[in-house]
Order: sequence, then structure tokens, then C-alpha cells
Amino acid sequence: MTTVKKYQNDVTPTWCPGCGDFSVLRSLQAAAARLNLDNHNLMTVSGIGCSGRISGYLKTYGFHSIHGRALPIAQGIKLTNPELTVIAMGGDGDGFAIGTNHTIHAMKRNIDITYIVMNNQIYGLTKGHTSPLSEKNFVTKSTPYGHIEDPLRPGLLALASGSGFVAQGFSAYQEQLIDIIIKAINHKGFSFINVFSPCVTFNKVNTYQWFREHLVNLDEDSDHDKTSFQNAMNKYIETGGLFTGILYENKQMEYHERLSKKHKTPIIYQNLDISESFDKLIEDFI
Amino acid sequence: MTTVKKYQNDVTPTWCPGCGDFSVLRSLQAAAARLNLDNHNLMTVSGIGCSGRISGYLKTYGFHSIHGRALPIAQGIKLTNPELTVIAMGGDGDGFAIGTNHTIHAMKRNIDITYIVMNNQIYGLTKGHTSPLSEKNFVTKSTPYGHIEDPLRPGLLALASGSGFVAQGFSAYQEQLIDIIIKAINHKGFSFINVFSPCVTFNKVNTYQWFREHLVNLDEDSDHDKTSFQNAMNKYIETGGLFTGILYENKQMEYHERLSKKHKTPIIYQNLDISESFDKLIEDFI
Amino acid sequence: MTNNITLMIGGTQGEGIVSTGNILIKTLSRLGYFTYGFRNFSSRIKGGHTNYIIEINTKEVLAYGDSLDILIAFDMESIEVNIDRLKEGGLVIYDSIINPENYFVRRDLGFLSFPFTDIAKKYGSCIMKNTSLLGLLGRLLNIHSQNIKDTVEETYKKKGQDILSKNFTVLDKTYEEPIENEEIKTRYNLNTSISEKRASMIGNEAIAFGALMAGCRFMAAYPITPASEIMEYLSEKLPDYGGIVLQTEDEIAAITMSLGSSYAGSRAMTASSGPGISLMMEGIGLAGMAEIPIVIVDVQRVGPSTGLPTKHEQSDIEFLYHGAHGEIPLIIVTPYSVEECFYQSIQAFNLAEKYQCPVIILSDLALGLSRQTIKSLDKNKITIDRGKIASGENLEETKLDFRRFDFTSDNISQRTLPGFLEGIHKVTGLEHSIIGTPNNYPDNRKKMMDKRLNKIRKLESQNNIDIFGTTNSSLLVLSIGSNYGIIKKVVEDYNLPVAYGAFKMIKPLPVKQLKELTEKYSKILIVENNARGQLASIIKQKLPCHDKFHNLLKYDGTPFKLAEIKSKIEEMI
Amino acid sequence: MTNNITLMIGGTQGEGIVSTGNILIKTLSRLGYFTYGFRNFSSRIKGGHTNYIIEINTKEVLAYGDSLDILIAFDMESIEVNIDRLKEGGLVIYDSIINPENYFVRRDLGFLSFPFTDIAKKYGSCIMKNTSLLGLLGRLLNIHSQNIKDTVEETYKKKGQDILSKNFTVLDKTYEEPIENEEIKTRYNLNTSISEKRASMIGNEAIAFGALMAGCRFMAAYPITPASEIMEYLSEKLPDYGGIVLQTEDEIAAITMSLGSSYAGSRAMTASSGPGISLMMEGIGLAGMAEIPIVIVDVQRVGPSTGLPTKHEQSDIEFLYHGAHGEIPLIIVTPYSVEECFYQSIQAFNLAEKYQCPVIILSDLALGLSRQTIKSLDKNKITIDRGKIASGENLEETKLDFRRFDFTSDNISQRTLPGFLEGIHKVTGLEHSIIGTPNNYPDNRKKMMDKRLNKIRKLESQNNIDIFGTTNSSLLVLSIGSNYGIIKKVVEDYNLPVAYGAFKMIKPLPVKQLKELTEKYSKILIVENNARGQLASIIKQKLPCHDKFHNLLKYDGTPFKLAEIKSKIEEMI
Ligand SMILES: Cc1ncc(C[n+]2csc(CCOP(=O)(O)OP(=O)(O)O)c2C)c(N)n1
Ligand SMILES: Cc1ncc(C[n+]2csc(CCOP(=O)(O)OP(=O)(O)O)c2C)c(N)n1
Ligand code: SF4
Ligand code: SF4
Ligand SMILES: [Mg+2]
Ligand SMILES: [Mg+2]
Repeated sequence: MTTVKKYQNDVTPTWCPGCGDFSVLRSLQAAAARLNLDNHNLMTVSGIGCSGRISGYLKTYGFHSIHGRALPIAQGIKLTNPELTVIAMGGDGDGFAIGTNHTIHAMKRNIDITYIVMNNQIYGLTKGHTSPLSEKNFVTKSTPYGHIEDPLRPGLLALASGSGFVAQGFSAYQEQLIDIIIKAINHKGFSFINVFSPCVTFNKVNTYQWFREHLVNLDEDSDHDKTSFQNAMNKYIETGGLFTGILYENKQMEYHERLSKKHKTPIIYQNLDISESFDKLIEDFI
Repeated sequence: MTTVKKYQNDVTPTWCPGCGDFSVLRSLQAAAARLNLDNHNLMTVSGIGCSGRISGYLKTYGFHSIHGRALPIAQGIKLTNPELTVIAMGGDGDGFAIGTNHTIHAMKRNIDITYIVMNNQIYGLTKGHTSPLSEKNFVTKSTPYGHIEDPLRPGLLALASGSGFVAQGFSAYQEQLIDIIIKAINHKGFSFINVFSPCVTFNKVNTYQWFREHLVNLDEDSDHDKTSFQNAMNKYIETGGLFTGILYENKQMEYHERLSKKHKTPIIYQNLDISESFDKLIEDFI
Repeated sequence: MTNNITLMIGGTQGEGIVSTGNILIKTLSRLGYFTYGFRNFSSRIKGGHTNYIIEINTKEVLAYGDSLDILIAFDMESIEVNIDRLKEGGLVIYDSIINPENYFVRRDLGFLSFPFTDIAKKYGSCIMKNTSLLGLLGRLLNIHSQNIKDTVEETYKKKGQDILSKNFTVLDKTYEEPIENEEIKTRYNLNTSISEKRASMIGNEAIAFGALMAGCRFMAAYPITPASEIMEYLSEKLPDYGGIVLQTEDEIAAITMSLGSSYAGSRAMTASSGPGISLMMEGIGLAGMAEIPIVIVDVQRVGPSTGLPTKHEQSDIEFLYHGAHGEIPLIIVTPYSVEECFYQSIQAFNLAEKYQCPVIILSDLALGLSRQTIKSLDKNKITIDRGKIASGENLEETKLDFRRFDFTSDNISQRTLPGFLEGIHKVTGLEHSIIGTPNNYPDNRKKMMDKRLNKIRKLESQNNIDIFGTTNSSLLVLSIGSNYGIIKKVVEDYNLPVAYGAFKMIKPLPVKQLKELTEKYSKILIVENNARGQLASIIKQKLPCHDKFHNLLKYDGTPFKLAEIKSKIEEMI
Repeated sequence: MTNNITLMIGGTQGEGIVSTGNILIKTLSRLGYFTYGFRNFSSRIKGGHTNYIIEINTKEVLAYGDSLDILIAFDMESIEVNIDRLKEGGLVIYDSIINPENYFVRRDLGFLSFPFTDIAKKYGSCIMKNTSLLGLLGRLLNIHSQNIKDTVEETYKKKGQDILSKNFTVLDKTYEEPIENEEIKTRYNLNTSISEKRASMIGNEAIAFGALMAGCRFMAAYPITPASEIMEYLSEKLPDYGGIVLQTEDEIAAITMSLGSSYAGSRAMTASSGPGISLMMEGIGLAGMAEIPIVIVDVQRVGPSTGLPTKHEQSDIEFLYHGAHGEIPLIIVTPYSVEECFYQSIQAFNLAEKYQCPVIILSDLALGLSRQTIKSLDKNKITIDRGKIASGENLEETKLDFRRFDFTSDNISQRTLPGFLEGIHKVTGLEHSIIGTPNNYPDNRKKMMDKRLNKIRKLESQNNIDIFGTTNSSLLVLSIGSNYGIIKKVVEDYNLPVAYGAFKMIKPLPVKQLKELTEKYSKILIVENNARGQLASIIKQKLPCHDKFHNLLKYDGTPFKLAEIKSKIEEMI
């Protein structure tokens, strides 16, 4: 049996003890193990933040990119070699502050990658600044008198942007998270997982305890029809976004399937030398 | 009586004859007239595109900024001088391609400005490229074989982002558009108006005729409760986004009202010389 | 009979002047003539004066003359704005629906009224006045109507048979329409000795075509004037070869998505102009740090900020030469003709993969958008060298990560691509170890910096300035981009006894060759379209002979006039 | 008794070493000593070795010595990594829970085991080992425990009375704990002649404090190491003065929102480091084109790309000097000490409004983050000059738009602010007319470019390099930023007979003064933290005496050691 070991490398994470990101890492490794993915065909792309370090801690190809740009890089990779399993990852700042534009458009575009946001509702790496997902009145170094804005609602935005797979996990509920990641990878198209991954150092409000008290489990909600867009919207509003499980799944046509049949061969395997076409191509100009 | 003349200057628009943007300009002038706004207290900020030229065609302070950045500039202005009526404007590319991040966050932030997107579902100024609001299969210079992505849904995104006022207009329905603009300006907080403003030169699909055939009028829909978020979501889905009128209005606390009372005096009127505080401030460091 | 004509077609933007000019260029090029077409346009879609200057020659020509032989005007404004540009004794041809003759004082000019609109309306529709214009020009230049018909047919065939045959009728009727002035009928007849079919192209198309031939299979880009044609050409062609063009949400996505694609094994590119290039800076820095090959085209326009999007300038030179934040290996190639756009585009992809770094193709509006007849492209010069990509199968089995950033004698490391069985490694924008894991030890940092910065250093000693003209002159005139063509025309037309040269690469700066040149020539004039003398400044950083360097600068949005360069050169020799 | 001590506190990141060092600095500064503290940290939050080097002196000190008098270690790693940095005969103090003595071969060192953790645990909690450390240092340096208590009280008072009194007990017990080695008890006692209370500050705080005093009332920014402290200080203070700090969605919003605010009449700023600065380039270009005052701080860190976020470098110099795309008026000021950070921050706002252009405050990590004792700031030097803002009431009534971009003799036009009754005008990033409407006429374009670029040109002839040391030497050592402090220490400590200077402004480059300096000095050594010799390159563009210029470069992420500069200077004199 494949175990998580297969995906572990010998780099020691720089995360603080107790950081929720450890569990995300382990869940991803476990999901890969259960899917028995080849290490060399697994591609992790991450942004900048504490979370962004994750691509360095797996025995896979790992691209630790720049702040907010994991998604365009991941999409470029997938379009070039669709045989890879591409996982994009990053923090809540990465995905919903500086990277929001890419997040929205990646969801719209529906390329077959999985995007995991390690959401601690704070900027961990910069040592505690407000994030777009921080709650109102939250006190941070950049909001010493309390944050006056309401947070963005990542799941609602994902639905509005056309993401065909929207789910939420929690670092402390590892089994569920593993399951969600497996389903997200199996989903043909863009899949989005918002993981509540507590920052034990800088977020003293949204703690493990807090989440345990507030999260409801959609997977246990038999009423929930995850194939209905309208229902997904309503469920998000009803729970105030505080749930784990799969909110929405819809099998729209994935980007590659929409491309013309000429794209059957992945770009990486294309023959680059087309000198025999030169004479035909120059004709356009004559 | 104040007339639109008051807001006209002597710059001739560079728009093509028949362009929907003429009507947006006129509607804005008419709305200003009916509200009897002072020219010098009206501030228009626009992005880059055919649409972006609009701030140059009004007898008001006008800031024609850079592509996609009208909103941060407009917010900076409003925060500094809340006595101004600030209108931000731009194209669908400006607001939902390059500027998406600012659009989402301006809605989240809820500063009291009005944002009018002149949506022609195409890039006019670059002579016909796909926009994020272009329909699937749309043929443009950048999608010669038809666009393979589904469009973004601006109204849904606005709702998901927390905009407290979401409406749509159509260049050909000028009276309704004037009315919407007036209400948007009067709305205390961020207001978003998506105006279908046909590009007669490059968009041969979404024409005046097409819109006349497809748009429904929410203002005539007595069932529609624009104060309900859930209802607004559902209405958007139900109409496929093809409606005019006010979708949603919600009087959340505007940004300035959330600031502490110390901010009563607008920044522009603050006394900058605080040398008498120097001794107190240096104490922190001793 | 003549070998050289400068003509201008003037009218209202959006009424077909551009395609008319293009058809003329294509027709003439096919007959073996050389042409150069420069469009004067503004940032509006319809309305406003526009004009198209076309230089026609029996020999290669890469610029247009200062003054016009013929001005063809559809409206009064075209005459008003441009009449002073006509040569002594030049000809004004105007649509007979206007009547300018009594308005203008220049009595030296010939005036020819022609019923373009009338014929068009009578035998087709108003817009076909352009076709009538083509017919008249064909007559004056002594081109057979069938040659024009062929080009018209190809251009308009998608519009259907009815439209096409109406256009043909308009053409025929134009050829039949009487012209009273006998002398004019022959004055502009072209010498017809030549016959080789030639291609015509704009710089942007040549770059795109070069990229296609070089094996570029991925382009992510965001539209912008004057670079969009690169994306447009590839949007049409790449699918046939299994490639993808993706219009992104912004330029940041364009560069980073292209980087992702290149990292995964494609040859990838993006293209933009000033504003977009500014936004790409952080991504370019990542490419430098992570040693990812990437080709970025900057077709320069007037800056700063939005500037004048439809006007010509060369003012991103220093910005690109010195950017982004921090220090990266970066190569900047500078094509100076449409043919060079093609060849250097191919070279750019080879350099990018050889040196595993970003390569910028620095072009300019006048080069990117001016349609010109080109000499035939040599397909044997198309080579694809992918540099040090490890072959996936031959990698040794290892439990360790692949040493993607290993130190080597030439400072270039082997690459593996994701999917290679034994090639697993990490990539990061942080300073890193040889396997790509973050590493902040001072020694490693210094070695990695030296590796990256030194790997391209040997290019400094290559000869990357092409030198022409009277090479034993004491004056050398240097330039980049489209200015080469203007200088060439000045030197040739006026037989100026000077040497002139054009850079093919400015970064790394060809320091060795420049040193030799400063030893050889007592004066060096650097001609550029910016206010600061940016190219000269870069050279001065390396070569302390500031007195030797002279600058001719222009930054009003228009290309140099021949006379401006001529008088500067004359002043200096 | 001594006048100068270099000590290091080493331990695990996130365990309170930083605040311990800060309390020590504060306590000593209040007693009138001068201190300089340099933090060695990495991009992780908890765990990993970190250390804080503190230089203590009776005279002003802006750098730390190469070798340590005292190393205080909480863990073995701190000793392992740093033992070689101790002076001959230096002292290692370690927490008695570890036992390093038999591990190390340096027999010249003194070892003092002290029960920091034991005392902390016994009288308070484990984390209070830091307080115990403060106590021991207090004893060794001969500081009265009450002085430490005062600072501890202020720092921890929000933690409650219980915690506070435990800390006090830990302090008292530490002062009482026997130390066997009698000699050590007095060896490091500080000379106590001084008594003026001094402030201590980091460069980032000085810039933020300066901005506040200069009337900055709006800051939009995005967090980034090592610039965040500027936003953090202003977040706390600005609301008291009716100002706003807004953390934006990204740096593009940060610069453009600040521009909006400034345009509307505030004094506005933003701050970032390399990656964010790259993203701001397009916005900076807009500020240049639209002539909007704005202050942008770049606290440089190691590049390219993400580089080493917590390490020191000076490698954005050329990028900023030559950016953005196109050509803009831009001023770059370069504070070289914490005091200068304060004064130049004020000046930056005055320059921005006077010249109506972007002003960059170019700092670096070592300057921005090193806490140091400062000489008292002169509040009389705080001036606010808002430049040519028209007074709203005195504007003439007009039917026309206000001539916001009028041509004037000094190339600076009057501004009006939105809301002014007769001040209506347009602003655009396009080239524009005097009322701000788009305009692409070549003549206007040229005039506008000249206006913008010339308005700051006279700054070139100001003296913006401060010169110190032996000014009749033949060698001049030039630098920017934090290197000034190191050079000063080298020259003073070793009595080197050289002149040294620090730039206060590099753009416009003080060409006149530089010319004089090249005439006066036969050799000029430029010391900078980058690989290309960026400052030197900029100077060489203007001054053709490349042989005269020498470069001392370091780009491994660490600041220069005194010895490195010393040996280079000695080699040159
Ligand atoms: C362009 C740019 N701006 C700012 C930064 C500084 N920075 C590093 S990580 C980060 C945000 C971290 O927050 P988040 O994305 O939520 O990740 P976390 O550390 O919480 O996992 C920021 C602002 C950067 N590296 N690049
Ligand atoms: C940074 C940047 N990228 C690209 C451009 C080129 N550009 C100008 S307008 C435009 C898009 C126009 O589309 P839209 O915003 O929908 O406005 P419209 O012209 O349709 O009104 C683009 C891409 C630019 N000016 N700046
Ligand atoms: S700071 Fe927070 S997010 Fe970062 S590693 Fe520590 S616990 Fe995790
Ligand atoms: S191109 Fe389209 S959007 Fe632009 S002015 Fe013309 S009609 Fe309007
Ligand atoms: Mg976070
Ligand atoms: Mg549009």
C-alpha cells in the first residue's frame, strides 16, 4: 500500500508548532497516497506566505512562486502538460488579496487543477496583518483599533465566478479533508478548497476551539444537494460560510475538452520543428 | 432648472457614432442635473478604454487614470474629501479583467462612491478583443475560432463581494438609467451599475436589438424584493443576468461611518502642522 | 517612369484606409517592388484624420521620404493637414465629391479630381471608393488591373461573391474612367524590370511568425497597442500546431502563466507595450531568479504612463536594461528590420533556453506596425536549440532531488521537466540551494548570484552591432529598431560618407565591439527616440569616452524625418 | 570599565530575543549611552536560530563591531554558530540548562553559566528567562536594576500587574544571584559620565514619524518585510490626527489609492520593498505623467524576486533610477542614518509637493530595521511647504478649464484640488494639453516632456552628498544608506586618513558636486551592497572618469564587516 511516506521529503517545515498547515500537508500527502499518484507526475505550485512553503515539503515537483501568482503559473503548467496532477496552494492573502484577480479568472476558465487555500484569516508570514478574510473588529498590527471591514466570502465568490467544485475543510478534521482533496483531484475541472488552517501564533480569535464550535458538517446534511447552484448559494448564506464539506459540484466541460481536437497531443510532446510548413505559412504574406 | 448643459464641456467625444457610451454620458449628466450637483464637487474617475474617455467629456473634475485602476484612485479621493460626489467609470475589461481585484475589494470596503461599468462585452479601444464578459463562442481577434470560456457574471460577483447596491442599465433605456444613477449616487455606500452599452463597431452579437429582445425590466417586477440578498441572488440566476433595474439595495454602514469619530474632519481640511505634538510623540521612543 | 514614389492616402479613421494601403503594398510586393508603409493613427476607432504613407521603390526601402509625390484625399481635412508635405510640383488627387482647388495657395501642385465615391456608389457601395482608389493608383503606377483584382479577391473573399464582383466592377470602371491630363498618366509609371514575388509584413507579424517557426507553442497575453498583432497572428496559427494562445486577465497573469508553461516544457512567450511591461516586472524577476526561459516582446510606444498609445518612441530601454528589482540575468535583443524581427525572434527562443533566462525582444511602434516588403526569408536559418534539457529517460535513479541549479563550468545547469521520472526538484523565487530549496547562507547566496549573472556574460564579447556604409569614415551613426531604416535611407539617398550601425543585442551590451568602434571612429552619433538619450547612457556606463558620443534625440511621437538626420550628420562630418 | 561593548544574544526565533534586545537598547539610551542593534532573522516565525547583536558605546555608533565581547546563548546552536565571532578572551554566557564548555576548543574564552531559566521558572515562568538575562546584563554593565524595571514595566504593562511583579522578582533574584568570577563583575562596567536621555528608533519608525510630522494624513500600503513597520506606526498614530491608513488588496492599489488621495489634497504615501515596488511601477509612471505628488518608501531587501526577505541588500537603485516605462520626473532621496530618515522623510513630502512628482525614499533593511540610539531630533527643522497649490478662494471666475499644466518659467504649474470652485481641470496618463485633455500634437508633446523633465533639473547642482573625515585625503569613500554608519565606524575606530561621504539624494544626481569631488580626489571608492555596482554605474553615465572610480561590493545578504572595508581602504591609500 502506498503511504504518506512516499510523498515526504527531508526538508523540515519552518512552520510554528501547532500550525494548521501541517495538517494540510499531511492530508495532501495522504490523498496522493490513496490515489497512488506518481511523485513525478504530481506538481505542486504555491504562492508566498507561511502556507506557500508547502510546495517545498513534498517529494514532488514543487514551484514556490511569487505572492498571489500560483494560479496563473499552475494553469500554464497544466495547459502545457495535462498529464500532470497540478495542485495550486497558498494563503488567504495570496488568494483573496493580491491574487484575487487570478483566483476569479482561474475559476471562470475551468482548467483542471485543484486549488487549496490555507485560510488562517491573517497574514502569517508578515507577522500578523489583516487579511481580506479577517473578521470585522479583528485587531492586528495593521488594524490596531480593530478592522472595520467585513470579510470576503470565498465560497460565495467561487460560486459566482463559476467554479465547478467548491468545498471547505478544517485542519483538525483530517479525514474529511483527505476525502475532499481526493474528490477535488478527481473532479475534472477547476476545484476550490478553502481550508480553515489556524495560525496559532497570530490569530487568537479563530482558533481550533473556535472552529470546532462554529463549523457545521455539510457531508452530514442529507438535505444538501450539492449539484444545485441555487441550493449551494443558499447553503452558504444559511451557514454564514461556517461549514466543512462539499458545497457544490458541477461537471461543466473542462477547458481542455473545449479546445479543438488539434490539441489532443499535449504541448510538451508537440514536434516543434515545422519547417516543412514554412512555404505554406509565408504564402499568407505574399 | 438645471439642465444637462451645465455638465457639458466643449470636448467632442472620440466615440464612434451610435456607441452606447454616448447615452451613459448623457444619463450621467442628466442625473447630475436632476440632483443639481455642483460641477466643482463632482469628481469623475475613469480607467482606460473607449469608455475611459468619459471623464474628459464632463464639466467636472475628471481623472482619466490607467487601465483597471479607476477604483483605487476614486477611493483615495473620496477618503480624502468625502464632500465630493465621486463617480468611477470604465469598461468591462477595465473592471472585470485587469481591474477585478480592485472591483471586488472596493465592493467589500463599501466606500461611498458610484461605479458605472460601461459593458460592451468586448475591448473596444484595442479594436476588438475578447472581454471577460464576452459570451461563449464569441469570435474576436484574439479568439478567431470562437471564445471557449463562459463569461463572468458581474452582478453575482458584486453580490458575493458585498456590494450594497447592485443595478443594471441599458444605453437605450435612458430614463431608467438616469433614475438608477440618481439612486446609486444617493445610496450611502458603494454602488455598482453594470450598463449594457453596445459597441456598434466590434460587437455584432450583443447589439441594441439583441438587448431589446433579451432584457427584462426588474423595476416592473412587483415580486422582486430588492432588499433581500437571497432573492437578489435567485433573481440574477433566474434572468441569466439579462435584466435592467435595481437588483439589490442594502443600507450597510458605509466605510466613513465605521471610522472612529476622530475622522469627522475630512483629511483635506486637517491641520497638517502638529509640531505641538512632537514632544509627546517622541516620548514613545525614549 | 520612376523608381521611387512617396504617396499618402488620407481620410477618416475607420473607413478602410488601412486595408486599402495594405492591398496596395501586397500587390506591389508581389510584382517585386519594395514598399514601406507607415500609418498615422490615433487612439480612436472611427472618425478623426488618419493617413497612410507608402513609399514605393525598385530597391529595398525601410523608411518613407520626407515629402510626398502624391497625396490622395477623401476629405478636405486630409489636404489641409498634409498639403505642405507635398514636393514641389506634386500631385493632389481628391475625391470629386469635395472641391479643394480654390482653397489652397500652392500653385505648383497638380490637382486631379476623380469620382471615387461616384463610381463606388454607382457600381457597388460607398465603401468601395477604396477599391476605386486602388484602381486609379494602379493606372498611374502602371499595374495591370488583374494584379489588383487578385489581391482584392484574397482580402475580401470571405465577404461573398456578390461583394467581390461589385469590387471588380468598380475596379474595371475606374480603369476605364477618362483622365484628361495625359502627362499624369505616365509620370508615375513604375520601372518594371523586376519580377520576383516578395512578401510584405509588419514587424509584429514577423516576430509572431518567427516564434511559430521557432517552436513557440504557448502564448499568454493581454491586448495592447501596438503589440496586439503578435497575439492575433498566433491566435490564428497556433491551434493548427497544437499550441495555445490564451488572453489573460492582465499582464501579470500573462507573464506568470507563460512562465508556468515554459517551466513545464513548452517554448512560451508574451508580448506587450510599456504599461503592460511595467506590470510584468515582478514576473520577469522571478524568471531571472528561477532560471526559467521566457521570451517577452516589448513593442515600445510613447510613454510615460498611457502616453500616446498610437505614437512612436523608444523609451523603455533603460527601464528594461536595469529592471526588475534586484539583479537578474537578462538578454535584450533589438531587431532593426522586419526580416530581423523574424530571425531574432527565433534567436530569442534559442537564447532563452540556452541561457535559461528571460529574453526581451525590444521593438518599437514604427517597426512593429509598418508594413513593408521584405527580402525572402531564409528557412535554413531556422534552428531550434533547446539547451540543457536533460533527456528524461537517461536520468540516473536517485533518492535525492535533482540538482536543477547545480554549479557548472559555464554556469548553466541541466533542466528537467515536471513529469520526468528522476528529475524531481524545487523551484522558488527565494535564494536557493542547488536542488531549489530555500537557502540563505551567505556563501551559497554569493555563488548563486555569480552563477546567474555570469552565465550570460560571454555575450558581451560577441559582435552584436551590424555595421554598414563607409566604414572608413570618422563618423559612426548608431541606432536601434526602426531608426536603422531611416538612417540607411538618408545615407543612401544622399550618399553620405559615414558608417552606420544597428544593435542586434543591447544586453549584454557588446562591450568588446563597442570598445573597438570607439577606437576606430572619432565621433559616434547615437540616434534614438527618447528624451534622456537612454542607449547612449547605457554605453557611457561602460565606456568612458563621453566626449566622443553625440546624441540625436526626438521624442514628440513622430519618427525622425530624413532631413533631421541628414542635417545632424552633415553638421558632424 | 569600558566605553564600548559588542554583545550578541542568541536563541530560538520567536522566544522573545527581539524584545529583550529592544529593552536593553531603550534602557541604555535613556541613560545616555549610544547603542546600535542589528537583528539576524529568517523568514520563519518560530524556531530556527536568531540573534541580536548590540553595540554599546559612550559615543554615537551606527554599526556593530566585527567581533564580540560577549555572547549570551540560550541554546547550543547559538554558541556553535557564533563562537568564532568572539574576540580573544571574550566571554560566553550561557543558560545553565545547557553545558557547552567541553564542546569547544577555544581555550582563550571565559565561560559563565547562569541559571536564567531556573530563576525564571522559580519566580515566574520560563519565558521570563529573557528578563533574567536583562538582569545579568544590567549587573555586568553596571546599570541599576530600577532602570531596567522602568523599561520592563512600560513594555509589559499591558500584560497585567501579576506578570509585571513576577518579572520584577526575576530581576531582583538575578541581581542577587552570586557570580563567582570577580573580575567579570567589573570587566564590562560602562563608564557612566553621560546622562542625557536619548531616544532609540529604527529607520522605519523614523520615516513614519517624519511623515506624521510632515503632515502625511493618508497611507495605503500592503504589508511586506522589511517595510511593514512604517504602516504599523502610522496605523497606530494617524487616527489621532484624523488621518487614515488603509491596508489595500495589493501594491497596485496601494500606490494608486495614495495617488488618488494626494490628488484630492492630502499628503499621502506608501511603502514597500522590491517585489511590491516592481508592482508599483505603472502607478509611479502615472504620478510622473499626471504630476501628482507622492512619497514612496522602498526599504530594500535581497532580490531578485522574493530573494531573501529578511536579509540586507541595496539592489533596487538602478531599477528605480531608470523606471518606469517612458520618462518621468522622479526624485530619490537616500537617508543614511535614523536621524536622516526622519528629516528626509519630511523633506520628501516637501519635494513631492514642490515639484509635483513622485519622490522615493530609498532605504535598506539594515537601516530600516536596526534599532539605534539617536541624537535628539530638532523639531524646528520640521517645515511644511505645500508648493503651488492655488488658494481656492482667489481663483478667477472662468468659463474655461483651469490651466493645471500651464507652462511656467520654473516648469511647475499651479494645482487646484477637486472641490475648488474655479479649478476644474482634467488629469490623464495620456499626453495632454495645459488643461489636461488628451493631446497628441508633436509640438505640445515635446513641450510637455521638457516641462516635466526639466522641472527637477536644477536639483542636479545642489550639494546632496555629505562629506566627512579627512577631506584633504586623496581617497574619498562614497556610499548610500546604512553603509555610511559602517564606514564611519571603520574610519573612526581605525583612524583612517580618508574622506567619506554619503548621498542624501541620488536622483537628480548631484552632478555638479560629483564633478568637483572627482576633481578634488584622485580615487573614489564606492561601497554598495549589490553585484553590479549600481550606484557607480549611475555616476559613470554622467562622469567619464571610470578609472577613478573603484567599487567595493557585497551581495551575500549580510552587511559589510568593518574589516572588509578597512582592508579595501588600506589597499587603496
Ligand atoms: C508582491 C509582494 N507583496 C508583499 C509580499 C510580502 N508578503 C509575504 S507573505 C504575505 C501574506 C501572507 O499572508 P497569507 O497569504 O494569508 O499567507 P500565510 O502566511 O498566512 O500563510 C505578504 C504580504 C510579497 N512577498 N510580495
Ligand atoms: C496595463 C495596460 N494594459 C493594456 C492596455 C491596453 N488597453 C487599452 S483599453 C483596453 C481594454 C479596453 O476594453 P474595455 O475596458 O472593455 O473598454 P472599452 O474600450 O470596451 O470601452 C486595453 C487592454 C493598457 N492601456 N494598459
Ligand atoms: S505564523 Fe501562523 S501561519 Fe505562520 S507558521 Fe506560525 S502558526 Fe502557521
Ligand atoms: S469601438 Fe465600440 S466602444 Fe469604442 S467608441 Fe466605437 S462603438 Fe464605442
Ligand atoms: Mg493567511
Ligand atoms: Mg469593453
